[in-house]
Amino acid sequence: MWKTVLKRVLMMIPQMFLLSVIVFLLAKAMPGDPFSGLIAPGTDPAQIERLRELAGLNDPWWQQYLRWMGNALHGDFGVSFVLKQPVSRVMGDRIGNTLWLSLMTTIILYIVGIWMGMVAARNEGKWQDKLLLIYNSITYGIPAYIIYLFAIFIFGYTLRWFPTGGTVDVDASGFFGILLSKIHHMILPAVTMALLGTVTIFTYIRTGILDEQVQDYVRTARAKGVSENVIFRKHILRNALLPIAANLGFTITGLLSGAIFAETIFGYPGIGQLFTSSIVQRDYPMLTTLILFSGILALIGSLLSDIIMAWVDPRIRID
Amino acid sequence: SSSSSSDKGTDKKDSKDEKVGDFNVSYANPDKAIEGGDLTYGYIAETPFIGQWLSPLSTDAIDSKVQSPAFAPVFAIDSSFTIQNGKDKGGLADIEFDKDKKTALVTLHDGVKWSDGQAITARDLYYPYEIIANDKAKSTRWTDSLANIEGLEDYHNNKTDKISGLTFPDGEDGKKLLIQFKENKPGFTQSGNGYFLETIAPYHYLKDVPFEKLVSDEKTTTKPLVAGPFKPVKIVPGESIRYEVNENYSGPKPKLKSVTVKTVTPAKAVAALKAQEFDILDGTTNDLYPEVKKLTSKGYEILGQQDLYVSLLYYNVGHYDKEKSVNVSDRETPVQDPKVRQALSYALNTDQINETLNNGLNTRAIGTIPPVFKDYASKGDGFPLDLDKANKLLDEAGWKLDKDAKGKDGKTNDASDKGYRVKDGKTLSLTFMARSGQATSEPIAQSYINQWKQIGVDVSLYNNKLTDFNSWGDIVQSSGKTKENQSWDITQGAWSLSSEPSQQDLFSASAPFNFGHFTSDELTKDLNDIDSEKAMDPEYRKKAFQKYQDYLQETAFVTPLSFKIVWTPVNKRVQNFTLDYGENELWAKLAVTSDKPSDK
Amino acid sequence: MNNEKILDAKNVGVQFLIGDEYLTAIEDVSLTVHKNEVVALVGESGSGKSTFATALMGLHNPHQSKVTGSAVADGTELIGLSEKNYEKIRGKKIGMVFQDPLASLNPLMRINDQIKEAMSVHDVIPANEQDARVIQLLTEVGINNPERIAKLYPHELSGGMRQRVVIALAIANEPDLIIADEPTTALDVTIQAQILDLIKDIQRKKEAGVILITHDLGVVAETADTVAVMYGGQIVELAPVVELFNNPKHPYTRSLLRANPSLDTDSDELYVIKGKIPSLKDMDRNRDLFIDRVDWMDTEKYSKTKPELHEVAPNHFVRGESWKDFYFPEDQDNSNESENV
Amino acid sequence: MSGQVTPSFGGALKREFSKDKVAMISLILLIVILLGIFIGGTFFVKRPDYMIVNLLERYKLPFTDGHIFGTDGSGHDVFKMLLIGGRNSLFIAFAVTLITNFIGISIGIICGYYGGRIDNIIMRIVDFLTILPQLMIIIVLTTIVPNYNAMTLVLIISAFGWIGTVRPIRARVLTEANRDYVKASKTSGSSNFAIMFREILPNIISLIIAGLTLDLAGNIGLETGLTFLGFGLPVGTPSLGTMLNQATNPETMTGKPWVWIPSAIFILIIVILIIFVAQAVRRAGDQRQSQ
Amino acid sequence: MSELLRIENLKIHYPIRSGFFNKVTDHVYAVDNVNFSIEEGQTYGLVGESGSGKTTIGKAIVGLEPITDGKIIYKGEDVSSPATRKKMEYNRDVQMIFQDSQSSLNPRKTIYEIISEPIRNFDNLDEAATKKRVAELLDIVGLPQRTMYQYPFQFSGGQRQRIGIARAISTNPKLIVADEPVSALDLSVQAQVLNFMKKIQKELGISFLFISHDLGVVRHMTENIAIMHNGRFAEIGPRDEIFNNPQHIYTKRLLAAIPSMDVNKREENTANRKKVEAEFQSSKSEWYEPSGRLLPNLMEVSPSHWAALPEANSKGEKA
Ligand SMILES: Nc1ncnc2c1ncn2[C@@H]1O[C@H](COP(=O)(O)OP(=O)(O)OP(=O)(O)O)[C@@H](O)[C@H]1O
Ligand SMILES: Nc1ncnc2c1ncn2[C@@H]1O[C@H](COP(=O)(O)OP(=O)(O)OP(=O)(O)O)[C@@H](O)[C@H]1O
Ligand SMILES: [Mg+2]
Ligand SMILES: [Mg+2]
Repeated sequence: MWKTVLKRVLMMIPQMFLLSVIVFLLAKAMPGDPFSGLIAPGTDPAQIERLRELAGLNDPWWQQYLRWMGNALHGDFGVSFVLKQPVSRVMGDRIGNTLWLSLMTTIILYIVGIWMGMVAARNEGKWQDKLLLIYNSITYGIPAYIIYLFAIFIFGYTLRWFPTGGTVDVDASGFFGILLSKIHHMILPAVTMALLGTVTIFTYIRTGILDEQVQDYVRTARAKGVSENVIFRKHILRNALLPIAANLGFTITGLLSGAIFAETIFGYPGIGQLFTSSIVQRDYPMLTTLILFSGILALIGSLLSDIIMAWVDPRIRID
Repeated sequence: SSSSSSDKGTDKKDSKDEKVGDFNVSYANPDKAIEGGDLTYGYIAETPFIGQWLSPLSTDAIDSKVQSPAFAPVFAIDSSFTIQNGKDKGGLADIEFDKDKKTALVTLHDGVKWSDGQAITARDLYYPYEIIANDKAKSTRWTDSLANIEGLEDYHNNKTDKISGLTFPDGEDGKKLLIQFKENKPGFTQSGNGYFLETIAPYHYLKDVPFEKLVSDEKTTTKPLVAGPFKPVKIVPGESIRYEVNENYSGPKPKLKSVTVKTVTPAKAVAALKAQEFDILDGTTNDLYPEVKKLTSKGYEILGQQDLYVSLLYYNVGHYDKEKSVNVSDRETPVQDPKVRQALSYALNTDQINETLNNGLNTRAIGTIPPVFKDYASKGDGFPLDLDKANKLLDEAGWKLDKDAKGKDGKTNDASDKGYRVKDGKTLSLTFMARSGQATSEPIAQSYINQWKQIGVDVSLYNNKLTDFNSWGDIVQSSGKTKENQSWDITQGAWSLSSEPSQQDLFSASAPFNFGHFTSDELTKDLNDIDSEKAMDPEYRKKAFQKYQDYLQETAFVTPLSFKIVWTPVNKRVQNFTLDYGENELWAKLAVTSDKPSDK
Repeated sequence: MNNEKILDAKNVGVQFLIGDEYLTAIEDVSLTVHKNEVVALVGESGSGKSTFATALMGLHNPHQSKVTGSAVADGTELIGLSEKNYEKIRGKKIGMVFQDPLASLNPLMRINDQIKEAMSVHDVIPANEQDARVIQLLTEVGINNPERIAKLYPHELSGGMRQRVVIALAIANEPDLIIADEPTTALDVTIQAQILDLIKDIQRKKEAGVILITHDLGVVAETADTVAVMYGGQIVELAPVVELFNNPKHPYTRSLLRANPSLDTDSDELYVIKGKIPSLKDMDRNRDLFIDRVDWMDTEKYSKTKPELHEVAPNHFVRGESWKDFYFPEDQDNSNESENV
Repeated sequence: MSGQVTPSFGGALKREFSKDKVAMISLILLIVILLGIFIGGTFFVKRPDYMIVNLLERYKLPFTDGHIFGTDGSGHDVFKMLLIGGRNSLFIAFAVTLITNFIGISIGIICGYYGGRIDNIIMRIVDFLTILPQLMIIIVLTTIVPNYNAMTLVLIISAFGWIGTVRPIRARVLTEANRDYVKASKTSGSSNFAIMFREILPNIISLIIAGLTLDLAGNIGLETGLTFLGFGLPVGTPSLGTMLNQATNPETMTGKPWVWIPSAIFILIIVILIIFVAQAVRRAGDQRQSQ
Repeated sequence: MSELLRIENLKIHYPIRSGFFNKVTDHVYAVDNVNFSIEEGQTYGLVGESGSGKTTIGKAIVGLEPITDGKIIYKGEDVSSPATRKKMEYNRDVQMIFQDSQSSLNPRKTIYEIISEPIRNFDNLDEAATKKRVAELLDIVGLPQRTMYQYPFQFSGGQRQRIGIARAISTNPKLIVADEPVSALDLSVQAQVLNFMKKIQKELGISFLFISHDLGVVRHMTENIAIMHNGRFAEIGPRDEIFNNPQHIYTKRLLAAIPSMDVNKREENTANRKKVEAEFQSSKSEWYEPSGRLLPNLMEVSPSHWAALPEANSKGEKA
């Protein structure tokens, strides 16, 4: 098992390499560079040109790439052109936020999605089922950010249940104070994101349950005298959960891209928001690292999916 | 002979009652201030703040706003940005110029200290020059203006490691820094002139940090030393800062106990204000105004002030030659003709746009110098909407209306049944590189195109779309005759101006930011005159500005579009708040008159 | 054979809700199973064998079916028993073995957990003895190395082993009655033989009653004590095994025996039963259902009265009267017409 | 259950729709709306209607001066904008859905049918493409494409959109390809192409329909996200995204809801209608199979 | 009678892949070194337990399975390459009937489309002629012509199997491989289909390779029988020889396992079966290689009767 994981990790290296080249070239293909936004009478284009030269932006792309890659291999992802901070530090600040938010969203998403799928499957064809199907299709069809805005207005400002931006209150103190404040800040974006993202899990669970409950082993369990509730929990649900378990890795990486919108609107400084601003400001070091990072996350996500799958489904054992 | 900075600064009494447009500049709160109190200051921003506290390295406008409670100006200024000497004025130092020796002597006031209790020294005045000029620190703030200080350019080019023009008359730990200039400049007495720096940096605290690490060191990012009335006690990166009183501040004792500064995105700003989340909300945009105005009965007062801002239309008449660092007006284009440019200018409905899209917060610019510079500001009427005049100008220029003329899109004029204008068989077709970025960007661009069509000019958008800021920056700044920079005829620009009104940086023959590349001997002469030694006489300078202004009106080498009013909602419990540029000790003076924000 | 009745089913009927009407799937099925007796239920697909078994297990969805009649096991009336009480019967009093051993096992649970689950729901075997009991059971069903096998997952076992596990599940609580619904159809002949031997062994050892559902006449001939032949949701013939094979009465039974390409007969052409069982909707049980498929005989004759089971010889029951007149035309006139639909 | 009904897809469809009144009404409404949008958008909205800014007409309330839905911040009639924007967005949604599904289904079928090495290679490529930062690539492409319009947007988005379709199709085809009718076709001398697209394709139609409808529903709001990030359609192409995006301005969201609510409701209605119709279509598709 | 098809040293090995790199770690020897030939107009039975490689041989003969090694010679040409088969229009002559009638008929196609598929591909008939031919074929298999435009699900299992037969005989093939054509059918229907196949085989002079694990059926249908186990032949010979004079222990075991219809001798049968089983277990090592596969060489018992006897293999080793 561990050997396989290691092998998979090794396999990731060429992929990451290819990804990094693509990402780098893309960043270069975008019009302008981080310095072209510095247009103010107080700045001197000659000085900007000088800095551009110093930053090596006038070198051929592959030289820039090799330099960047070489540094990256040493854990040095460069300094953000815009934020003037080492990329690794900015990421360090932001990743934590995003990961916590994603984690919370995932948990809520799974609870709600599974619950919806169960309700729909148990009431197949009835109004509950139809309603949930419509709900899930609509949340899939309607751009989420409009709803995010509404959520902020209603729960943030009108009802004032939740803070409307940031990750933590400046006044929060003490371990629990800060923790509570962080959670308080996360609830609104997490719940909204989760409620709008249930469609995949809902569909998996619903069809999963419908498929599993007619399986022969369920009949066997009944014949053993196992009660319906136990059958549902221990047999049907567990088996119906398999595909979602396999999907967990992807869900997390999917959330990261969803975070681009949510974080921007909720004013939650995570890497999603960083991504948007880095694009707008052509902050290459930031952007390339971010994308590389999300690429790695995606790869880890798929590896994780496989491991989870192998772990929960004895029929698939990676070895 | 030495002359101290002008003392004629505007009277405080006057500025208190001053009005800009319909707004008061200051808010007079008649109630009695309470002891201490917490104040929340919001700043509207799309992005989190960066958090660079070392001002030679900081370029972020958000940073300077969210750090303002911890900031004390090196030199006090009056409402017209003229430097004011005297400890009572609120600065950390005085500056004396010696015209004959071409020097300036900066003298720190007694007892000025960093927030760690260490005295601010001459070395701390010198240190920012090193940082800005040293390549390793990668500051973007180096400009040619600084080369006017003896030896600084050599230092910048790594020829020396001492700046010969900066000396310490009473030693590094003393209070004085002597600056040796190559030339005297009329702008010396204006703050923001760029010929010398107006910042300090805590050398004793940072001396062990190498230049290349300065930008990212925690001593400049999360654990800074400050000299202002408040010091940061807790920083949530990018989001908020909590300030408490800086006991080592040398000015008047701050009235508030603490200040919290937070950023808020534009989409949420109004709602936050409705929820009384902020006492002061800065960084407002015009589109928020109608909603915020409704809050004047819900606890807020809106103050306003002229902004250091002007927006323009550029006409592309040439290119920038990078080798020679000079603009060349050599492009073959209808907009070479001043009549065409004037006609295009008179066709604009700027007043209407400002009234509607900008909610009356922008005013049509009658020149390029905004009204804050009371003495130098443009006079006259600029280019008000006058379609008849525009049509006449085009007729004179030889462009005749033709009903059947086809535009670039192969279609006839759908906005005016008179058709497009034609000369020598060619339609007057122009490309407009309009910038994206604001909610109003698109209607404004379309509105302009619409107006131009009314006078028979076929204008289409560059690449059929609005151009984002970075792409725009790339195109307008490219030098030489590249295909890209030759493919547009008209573009928009907007400047946040320095508090020194010189126009050299914007329009001189050598200015890289002269995006239209318009040059003429007359313009060069006018611009030089404004910054000549003679112009150290304010009266002379006033006339020089007027002459430049007349030339602009005649040639329309650019079309001034708008000036702007900055407006700030302030909760009615706040005392002593003002937008007066001459207030140097705002944060120390701020107080509140109740525990909770008012909602009436 | 012992005469103690383990199951006494009388007039069991099942109706399914199809569309918006209830259609009768089985009707008037009466069957007695004694201790130590193997009763085989044969008949072609759709004749209602599984429906009957499922009815005994109370596994029909109450919202979509109606079960009538009476079935008494161990003094308890099964029909109409509440779900709660049924849970105490299933797996404890009656064990069931299904056809497809892979599908019958939960793919995500280890063998021992699945067997233990069967024990835990009824507290017959104390928790601390269950592990030992699992090993004992696996040994009983002839699995070598039970300690290892117990820790495996179903997909890691061969078909024969899986079927043994399923049997182990069914007998975990030593039920009085074992219902095996086509337990060997998915298996090879060699393994089939082993499994059948196993079922017989266990049945003998535990003195349980067995209902063996199959459509393989060979299996019946080798295993059963009593045979019930089902057709169209009814038992058409019921007799001790020797009697049935040596002296079949009902036309369907006789046709079936003839259609079998057995090793012993050497005819070139097999006997063909024309047509197929009518769909539930078209089934008219007031007439002889099978005789419609015998076109050389006058069907109207047997449609007048509802066919009932008659005892034609001791313990030999046959439904209706048509058997009395039934003959195979080949035997009569040796005509060799091939039969098509 | 076998019946006497004709099993043609058309017949099954008819039956499903006549049985399911909601689906029937949805279908009629959908057709009416689509026709209305396409005819209205093409013939009744002229270029000046959405190109020319009329500042005096800004933010007119609904039902004033002949604007039933009022006007927006540029003085455009919201109803006309809805017609033309709806047409453009629906065009984009349909085009993207068709292109991505065409590519995705083709590749999915090829992978699932051939299996083995071909499958392995293509799937590794697909794996890699899934980790590519699609949003960024789309954004980069929209900034560097010289003539950016609805068609280029469709192509750019389609360039990646197909990836998600491949997997489910492939999985189904893998099982389908193992069924004996495929072997029978092979021994009947049919070419691989014929087997893939004439034999297997009709058998995965319900899966395809399910995917198509979900995609269509998702793609209607597709360009809104890009608009939000500032990379939406160019000026000359009004869309539901640009209309909806006005809601990001708090003043408009709360103070001038008529500007954006019609587009939001429009999307909502279309999505719901598509779902109701799709369910019936899918049932019809499923019905022809088996038993 | 002349030889129609000959199989020489046929080997079909499936790689077992494992690990992430899908490396081939082992092989399934599905068919291992099998020789036999099929004569014109004769029927052959292939019997063996599940997984013994019967289907694999069948599929290899019709060209559905690429072969690992060996030759399949038809009309003097090795038809193991798809190109040769295509050139010869091999499948016009060699057809297959599948076990699962449900899955072998495309549920989305009409009977006409299904039966006409080989005709369209091999015979250049126009629409009308094709229709005529399909009608003829339906007639042959005893289905009314009106069924032409119906779909597979509207038929019973037996009828469906006959449709499959109609398709297989549509191009007048010389050889039909029938892979367990009746094992999914009820006894009553099975008789129908078997009779029918026999009739066609006689009338059209087609050779049959009849694959089944039901010895009763095989005995009824075929003249020659091959007994297979784990990819190799245990015994091959005329039907009566195999049944009356089995040589191989595995054949004996198989025969003993068949439940007898003779109720009067059931104790006897069971005893016999247990005896054979015990004998099999005890002498297994003589008859099988240590790997569990049969001994590779067949020994001539009579000119048409061969069996993998231990003596043959000990001799073989010496030779
Ligand atoms: N849950 C159900 N709903 C509706 N009809 C059913 C249901 N279960 C069985 N039937 C019908 O009842 C009849 C008897 O079916 P049953 O499964 O008992 O037959 P069987 O003898 O077990 O057949 P097989 O040999 O195929 O298993 C059939 O016509 C079948 O279609
Ligand atoms: N595509 C394949 N890949 C790997 N192994 C295979 C494949 N197809 C068949 N096998 C293996 O080859 C062996 C022979 O299979 P085959 O299907 O020929 O057996 P069979 O005798 O037809 O069995 P059955 O009676 O179950 O149909 C089996 O062990 C099977 O698992
Ligand atoms: Mg059954
Ligand atoms: Mg097989």
